[in-house]
Parts: sequence; C-alpha cells; structure tokens
Amino acid sequence: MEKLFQIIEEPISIEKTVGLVSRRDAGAINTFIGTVREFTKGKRTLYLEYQAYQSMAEAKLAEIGNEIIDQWPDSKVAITHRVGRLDIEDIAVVIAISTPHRADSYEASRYAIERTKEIVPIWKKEHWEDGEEWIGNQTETKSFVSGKPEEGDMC
Amino acid sequence: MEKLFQIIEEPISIEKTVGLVSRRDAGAINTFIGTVREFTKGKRTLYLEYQAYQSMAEAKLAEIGNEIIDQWPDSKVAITHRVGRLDIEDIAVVIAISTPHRADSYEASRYAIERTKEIVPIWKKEHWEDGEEWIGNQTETKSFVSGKPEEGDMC
Amino acid sequence: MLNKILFFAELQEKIGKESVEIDVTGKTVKQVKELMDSEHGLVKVHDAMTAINEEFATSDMVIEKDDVVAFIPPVSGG
Amino acid sequence: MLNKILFFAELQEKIGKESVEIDVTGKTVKQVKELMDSEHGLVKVHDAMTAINEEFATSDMVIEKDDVVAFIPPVSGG
Repeated sequence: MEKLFQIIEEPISIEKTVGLVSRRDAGAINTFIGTVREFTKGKRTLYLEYQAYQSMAEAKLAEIGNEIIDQWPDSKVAITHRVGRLDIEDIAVVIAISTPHRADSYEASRYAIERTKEIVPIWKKEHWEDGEEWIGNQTETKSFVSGKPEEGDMC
Repeated sequence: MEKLFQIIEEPISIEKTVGLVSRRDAGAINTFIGTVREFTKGKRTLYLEYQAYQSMAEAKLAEIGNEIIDQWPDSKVAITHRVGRLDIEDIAVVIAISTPHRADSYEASRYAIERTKEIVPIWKKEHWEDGEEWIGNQTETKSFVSGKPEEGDMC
Repeated sequence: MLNKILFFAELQEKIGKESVEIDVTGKTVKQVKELMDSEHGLVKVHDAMTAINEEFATSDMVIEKDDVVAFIPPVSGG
Repeated sequence: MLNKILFFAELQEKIGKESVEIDVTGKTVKQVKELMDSEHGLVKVHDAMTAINEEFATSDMVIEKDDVVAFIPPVSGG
C-alpha cells in the first residue's frame, strides 16, 4: 500500500497516484502534474536537482491534505513529489484529488499545488549551460511569510 | 501514434493520454478524469452504458481543442472518451492539457470538460436496480441551447 | 436521392434502429422532425438538436442531396 | 545537551554538510541564527525560516533539550 503523501526518488506513476484516490463515491479526479520545463524566462535548463527535508515534507503534504478535507470535506487527496536529478519533461510532482463533483476537484487541486509551493520543504536547483542556482524567493516563490502566518515575525 | 481526440471502447490509459501532451516547453499538465460514481442523488447506479456518434464526437472534441488553443495559445490538449458498458469507478473520460504555467492548465482543463458536456454527441444510460434511463437535460446537463448558439432557434 | 437519418440514445431505442434511409432532400430540418413524429411516433425528436453532416443545424436549414441527418438528444457525456 | 541542526539547499552547500551537532539549548531561534552567521559565515540563514522538530518556528522561540533545528531556505518545490 502506497502512502498518500510521499517523497520518492523514482519516477512517479500517475496511474498509481490516481489509484490512491479513486473510489466508488467519487465522480471526478483532478490531477496536477508538474514537469520540468526546458526554458524559464528565456534561459535554457539542462536538468534540475530536487532536495527535500523528507520527513517534514511528507508531514507538510499530509497537513495540506488535512486543510483540503477541512474545506472540501468529501475529497480524497494524494500527493507524490520526486527528488534527485530530473531531466527535462520528467515529472516532479503529481497531485490527485477525487471528489463527488468536478468543481471541487479543480478548486482543491489548485489549492494543493499553491500550498505545496508555499510550505513544503523541497528545493530545486537549476542547472544551466553557464551555471547553477538554488531557486527560492528570488525567482519563483512568493513571499515566504504566507507559508505559515503566526504571531511575531517569521524566521 | 494515438489520436489527440478519440472515442474508444477499451479502458483509457491515463499515462498514455498525458503522454500525448507532455512536451519540453510545458511545466504543467492538468488532467481531469471522469469516473462512474455509484450514487447520484441518493440513487444507486449499477453500471452505465455510453453511446457516441463517434465521428462527430471526435470532430467536436477536436473543435474544443481548437477553442482552447484560441484562448490559451501555448497549450496542447488531448481528450479520450470511452463508450460501451462502464462499471462503478471505471474511467469514462480523460482530459489532459499541458501549458507552460499552471494557472492556464487548470482554466483550460475546466473549460474542456464543461464544453465536452455541452456539445459532444455522447450519451449515457444509467442502470439502476429498478430501471434504466438515458440521461440528458432532465438531470445533469444544462440548457442544450448553449451548446452552439446560432441565429434562429436550435433544434 | 436517399438521405441517411441517424438516431441515438433514447431515440434509437424508441425507433428500434440506428438509422433509416429516406428521401428528405429539399425539406427543412423542422419538416423532417415533424415527419419523424407523425410517421414514427418519435415525439422526443422535438427535444433533440439536429446535425447535418456532423454539424449542428438550425430548424430552417434545408436538407440537400446526400446529406446525412442525425438527431442529437441532450448529450450527457463526460 | 547537543542539538542537531539541519541545513538544506544553498545553506547546505555553503556550510559543506547536511547537519552539525551543537548545544543551543536555551537559545532563541534568533540567537541560533546569529551564531550560524558569526561562527560559520552563514549570512543567508537570515533569509531562511526555521523549523523546530519539523514545525515552523518564530524567531523568539527557545530551543529545548533534544530539539532538532532545521533552517528552511525559501522553498521551490512543485
């Protein structure tokens, strides 16, 4: 039995992730698949390297799952993220959400990927022909603070 | 080479449909999977029977693909719909849309399923313990007229 | 001058066949529907859209030679 | 009274290891960050969030015995 929320090093099976949420009382499954894009802002990526704080990342994915159940009670969620070296077109993340009706599956899936990009401790390093860089605030992610609003300043 | 828009009788492969739209310049693939739900409005479905006007249905799916390219120029679309007898939890339709950025993949995917339910000549018959019925306007679909607004009354 | 007329879903079950071949060249879609109703008791044909050669058609369109006419009950795919 | 301190991404590359074991029990998160900056030249630690035992922590939280501290640079998964 696969885990609903997991960080793995092997290629992600879409069918397997979808299978984790498929059920008799769901009529809709929305799946978001994040793949490695060759060009970002005109710059050519050769490959990516993903790193995770694995135990915390899986806990945070599960937390996102709970947030979704709170907002869309009749949903089932599975998220698998891959780490290690990924080539262009490889799948980095698969999110699958089943709901009885389709509108919810879209909304919950969108919520899941936005939250994943906000609060899950996973990092990617882009490798170009002329260099490499760990990607964070400077390019893609939004203000870090939104990840976990609490009293006092975050650090 | 599989067709981007097709009506088939065999089980749909999600991986295969996703593979049709995966490409180096896409970073996001949204997939909508419609499955057979056991209960609709408290009534238990035993199985479904889908029928299509195959040639027209494939042409209409391709038309939806073109509508999507018009609105989201950098997307690639594949839609496979299954016909024949489908049991509970079986996959009836898989829509896969790849785009460079994720917001577009969600919007285009949602558009695709709504349009599919509006204009593609496919019908389902629900089989219950105490009867059966071809489903149309009376239950799920919206006003038929929205399918293809033209001058004069539709018929 | 025969035209092929296609039936689907409940219309197909009601009339008991997938298609018929009759000459409706020169008739409007509306007239063909009335014919289906009066000759075959296909009352529900009035709730269906019509496609001529796989394109949705309006009720005043005229059937031409070799046109394939299909009655499209409210769809329910997806 | 050693605490495990974890580093990821650019912080890990900068310091050259995945973790260190030092005694920071009783210190606030803010103080541990300042220590990382002054002792290891880890300037970018100030841009990172901090997790104590896998939960995000604020800068005034105090490290306790056996706590695992992790510095979380801006994430970029997905």
